[in-house]
Amino acid sequence: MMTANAYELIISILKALNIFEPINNIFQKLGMEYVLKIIIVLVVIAILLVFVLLTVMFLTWLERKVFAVVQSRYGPMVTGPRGLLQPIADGIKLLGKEDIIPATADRWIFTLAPFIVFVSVFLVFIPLPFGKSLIISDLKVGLLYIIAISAVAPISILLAGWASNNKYSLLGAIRAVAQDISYTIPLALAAIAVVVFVGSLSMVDIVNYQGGYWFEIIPKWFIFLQPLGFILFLIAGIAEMGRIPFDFQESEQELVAGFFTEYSGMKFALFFLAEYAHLFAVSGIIVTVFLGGWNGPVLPFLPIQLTSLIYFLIKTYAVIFFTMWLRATVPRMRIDQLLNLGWKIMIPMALLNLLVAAFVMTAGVI
Amino acid sequence: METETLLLNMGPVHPSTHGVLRFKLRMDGEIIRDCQIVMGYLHRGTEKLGEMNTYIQFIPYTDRLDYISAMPNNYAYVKAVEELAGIEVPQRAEYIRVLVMELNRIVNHLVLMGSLLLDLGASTMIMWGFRERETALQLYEMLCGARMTFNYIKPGGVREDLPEGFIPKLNEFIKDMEKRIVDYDELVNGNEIFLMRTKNIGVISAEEAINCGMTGPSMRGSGVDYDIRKLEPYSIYPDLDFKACMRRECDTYARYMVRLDEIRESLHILKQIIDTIPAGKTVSSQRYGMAPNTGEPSAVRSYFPRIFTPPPGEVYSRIEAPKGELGFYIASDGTTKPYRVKIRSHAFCNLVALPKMVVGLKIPDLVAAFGTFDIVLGDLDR
Amino acid sequence: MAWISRNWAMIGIIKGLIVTMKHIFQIGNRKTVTVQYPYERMKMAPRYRGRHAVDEDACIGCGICEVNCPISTIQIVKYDSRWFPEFNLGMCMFCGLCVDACPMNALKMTGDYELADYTRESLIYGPERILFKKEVSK
Amino acid sequence: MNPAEELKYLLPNSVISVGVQTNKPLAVIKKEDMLKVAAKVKEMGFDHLSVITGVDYVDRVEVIYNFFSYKKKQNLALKVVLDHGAPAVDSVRSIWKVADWLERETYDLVGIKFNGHPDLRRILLPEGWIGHPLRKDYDMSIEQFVTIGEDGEDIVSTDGSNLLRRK
Repeated sequence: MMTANAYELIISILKALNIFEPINNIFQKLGMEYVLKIIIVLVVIAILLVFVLLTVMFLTWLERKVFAVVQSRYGPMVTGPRGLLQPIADGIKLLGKEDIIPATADRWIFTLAPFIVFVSVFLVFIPLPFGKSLIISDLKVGLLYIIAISAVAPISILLAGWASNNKYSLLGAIRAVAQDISYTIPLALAAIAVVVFVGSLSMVDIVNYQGGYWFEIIPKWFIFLQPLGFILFLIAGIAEMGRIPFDFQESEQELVAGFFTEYSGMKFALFFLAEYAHLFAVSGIIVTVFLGGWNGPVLPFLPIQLTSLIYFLIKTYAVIFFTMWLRATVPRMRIDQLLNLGWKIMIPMALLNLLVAAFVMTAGVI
Repeated sequence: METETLLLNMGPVHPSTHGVLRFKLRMDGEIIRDCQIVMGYLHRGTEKLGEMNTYIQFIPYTDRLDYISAMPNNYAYVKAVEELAGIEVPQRAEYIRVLVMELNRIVNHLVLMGSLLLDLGASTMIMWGFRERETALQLYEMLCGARMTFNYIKPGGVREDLPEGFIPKLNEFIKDMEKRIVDYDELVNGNEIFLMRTKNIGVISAEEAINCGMTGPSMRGSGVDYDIRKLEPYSIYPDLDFKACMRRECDTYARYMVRLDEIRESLHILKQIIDTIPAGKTVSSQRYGMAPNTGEPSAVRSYFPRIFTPPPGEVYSRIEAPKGELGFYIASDGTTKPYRVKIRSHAFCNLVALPKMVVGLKIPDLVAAFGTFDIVLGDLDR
Repeated sequence: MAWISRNWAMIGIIKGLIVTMKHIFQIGNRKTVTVQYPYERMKMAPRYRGRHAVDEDACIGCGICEVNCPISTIQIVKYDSRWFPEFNLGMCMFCGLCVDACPMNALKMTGDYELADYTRESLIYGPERILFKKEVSK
Repeated sequence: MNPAEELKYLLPNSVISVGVQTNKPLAVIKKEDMLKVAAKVKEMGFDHLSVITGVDYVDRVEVIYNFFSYKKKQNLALKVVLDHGAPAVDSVRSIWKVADWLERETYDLVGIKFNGHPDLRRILLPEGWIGHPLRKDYDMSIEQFVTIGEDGEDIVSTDGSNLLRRK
């Protein structure tokens, strides 16, 4: 039984449980089949939303724990077992905070910006394959879509920074935009080198391409085929997440909190949520494009959807752990140094990588 | 392209001004065109308090100047009073004083390294620095009962002798520290991003540094090996083997590395002191002592004069504190209270060099350059 | 940029990553050092300068501590027909000058450091809270 | 010959007397010749100006400069005696940059004017503070309240009327 995406997967599960037909009949009699479709889509989105929220909660806890253990501390310990419920406590605290809108701020844009950030990050999850057939929609232009949607977040950061009417926010917003331009290009170029091999922009196709093995042992992941591309994509990805060493938009020691200096309460929580959701999304993309996605040795007795999800999560958390580990180690770069790095090193390298990939592809070496 | 300059108020409440200091920056985008420093938000009138309290009562106030390294503050003031009154100090007391001051130098530099790295965005170093600092603070707690504001050094000696188990714990700390420095080396010193952020940032030449009154490690990062411990030896420093650490790069990185080298030197000094510390009294009973020795350990305390009247006169005495030259000018009129106390604060004079240094740099560079100046606001504003 | 091309291998960062990894797996003497404060407490050193305590039998109420205090924290008050010092710990900076000055060695400082309270008045520690008898303390 | 005597030998008309500041040579100089003496002191190798102290002795005001020579490892202290009414002396800002802030601080706390200082403002206390705290006649009974205004400037008042929470 093969299904293309999560929507079909739910229908097939309902069919297997023999409850799809009666429900469908009811809606058919009312002549409202589309309502059922909408309900199922909403269920899929709700599942994704809950998954993202839980992931974000876990990630905040994980980050604090990783930091704590690097720094010879315990980290959160009191709320729940080993402090696992700490994010919930934080969330409740943030919900209870007063929502302050500065008197000189542009009220509407100020209110709108955090939602745009969150929505833009959430949309990135749509073509992201969590596992076999665990995908909201297998867009034919999946990778392009992700790069395009990722460019929306800096716009909303610019909106937030501008609307706050605060000099630090504005500087943070300007930095975010300048940074976005200089790393999106190498990100896209490194991704194109992969697309050259796959011949498709669809994320599922990219994952399927990496399914096999060379010499029966080395998995056919793009990290082995294009190590340079992987490094460029990783650096650009970390820059896209806006994390140390590239967290210029909010660099605490220079710009207080950058674009969300003036935000408080729930709006701040939305930015926070978006940041960690973005971390997960970008790590997922890195895994999908370069680390073989949900591919892995087949486990017996488990449905392929579940094993693939497990492999995907293991790999994604490995990438996330790496970013946290890196964050605990290195200082922040300077914005002009990143721009130099982006324009003078990463773009030529990405072009070189693309050239080599195209040459290898046409020569038919692999 | 013509652009409008932006007035940016950095501080008084800002994460990287280390307290309530304010920079008035005139910015062209990210580039600093003009920098003015506004201070005094933590001005507590310590010099006035010095005139209102007796010589002994003022010692706790000196703890609150540079609260990261309070022991040298104690000593600088007490040294001035002792010079004024001509008090001889027992040898053991001098050894203990130098021991606690060098330990405090390590503590101070650990905090500086941590906070500089935190200013640059790396949060691990400060926790590691505080981890080692904690051991040192526990040593201080054993010694004088306080962790940061010691009130330990008194005219004529020190407050209490070394407690039981102090030297073994100190040995352990030194051994531990030597291992940790390797960790710091690996975490920070080779880190390419750290080097990018600190090399050739905040450059100041040797002549300029001297003319601007810079002292201490900040100046020694500019290729000047002037150290008051060497130039104008006081206490037992002439008997000790150490060198004034110096770097020639003149930039933020050099000023950071001088601190790291000084930690090593201080550890070396501590080891020498542990080997050679003599037995004997820790308090002078020479001229201003009051009670005779009853042989009881608790009676040692009553040795300290409660009222203390040095002869009229004036004195300026200075020491090499971890952050630079710390001097006390005291004018006495022969009463129990000083007529005038003037504190020559290292932070205050070092910071004169900053505004010129950062013009043309960016905000992150200002943060980095300022971080190596090692400012404590209690000391800057007094 | 020439600088980056010389250091492209980023050996320094890799070294740093190894050191932090050693901490993650707590290799060598790199263990957690903090304590869970309300549940675990560090032992204070015997010389710790915390809340004051006055030996009921030794104190003669002479007021030398009052004179020696740099910030007038201490006041001598009448209690049980005798005179004892009263400490305003909201002002006290725990310098220990009063202890140094006490001619009878009646005054000492305990390791009691959790002195936070809700009102300023409750920070004034009168004789009823600071007196102790030497026999009882042994 | 210690540096103070050397200075007396070089500038006999400017140096009033030579003494000691406990363990450092001290020269008392005429206030009119401050700049001349300062230039000579710099020439003698005293490249480090440690501190400038103003002391108010009710009938007069003294300014004490402490110098150190890194090359010769020598100390020198200069003292200028000023009138109590309107104490003023020439600024040495042009010779030692550190004097910039040290003089501002002395002006702020003791109230000594430094002629020729390019930017003689208060440094530790806010602009508009009444009196100079380290003067012996400073009235400590006046309560002064400081708030920060719209543009970051300090506003001082004596009745607390500028505080948000009225006193």
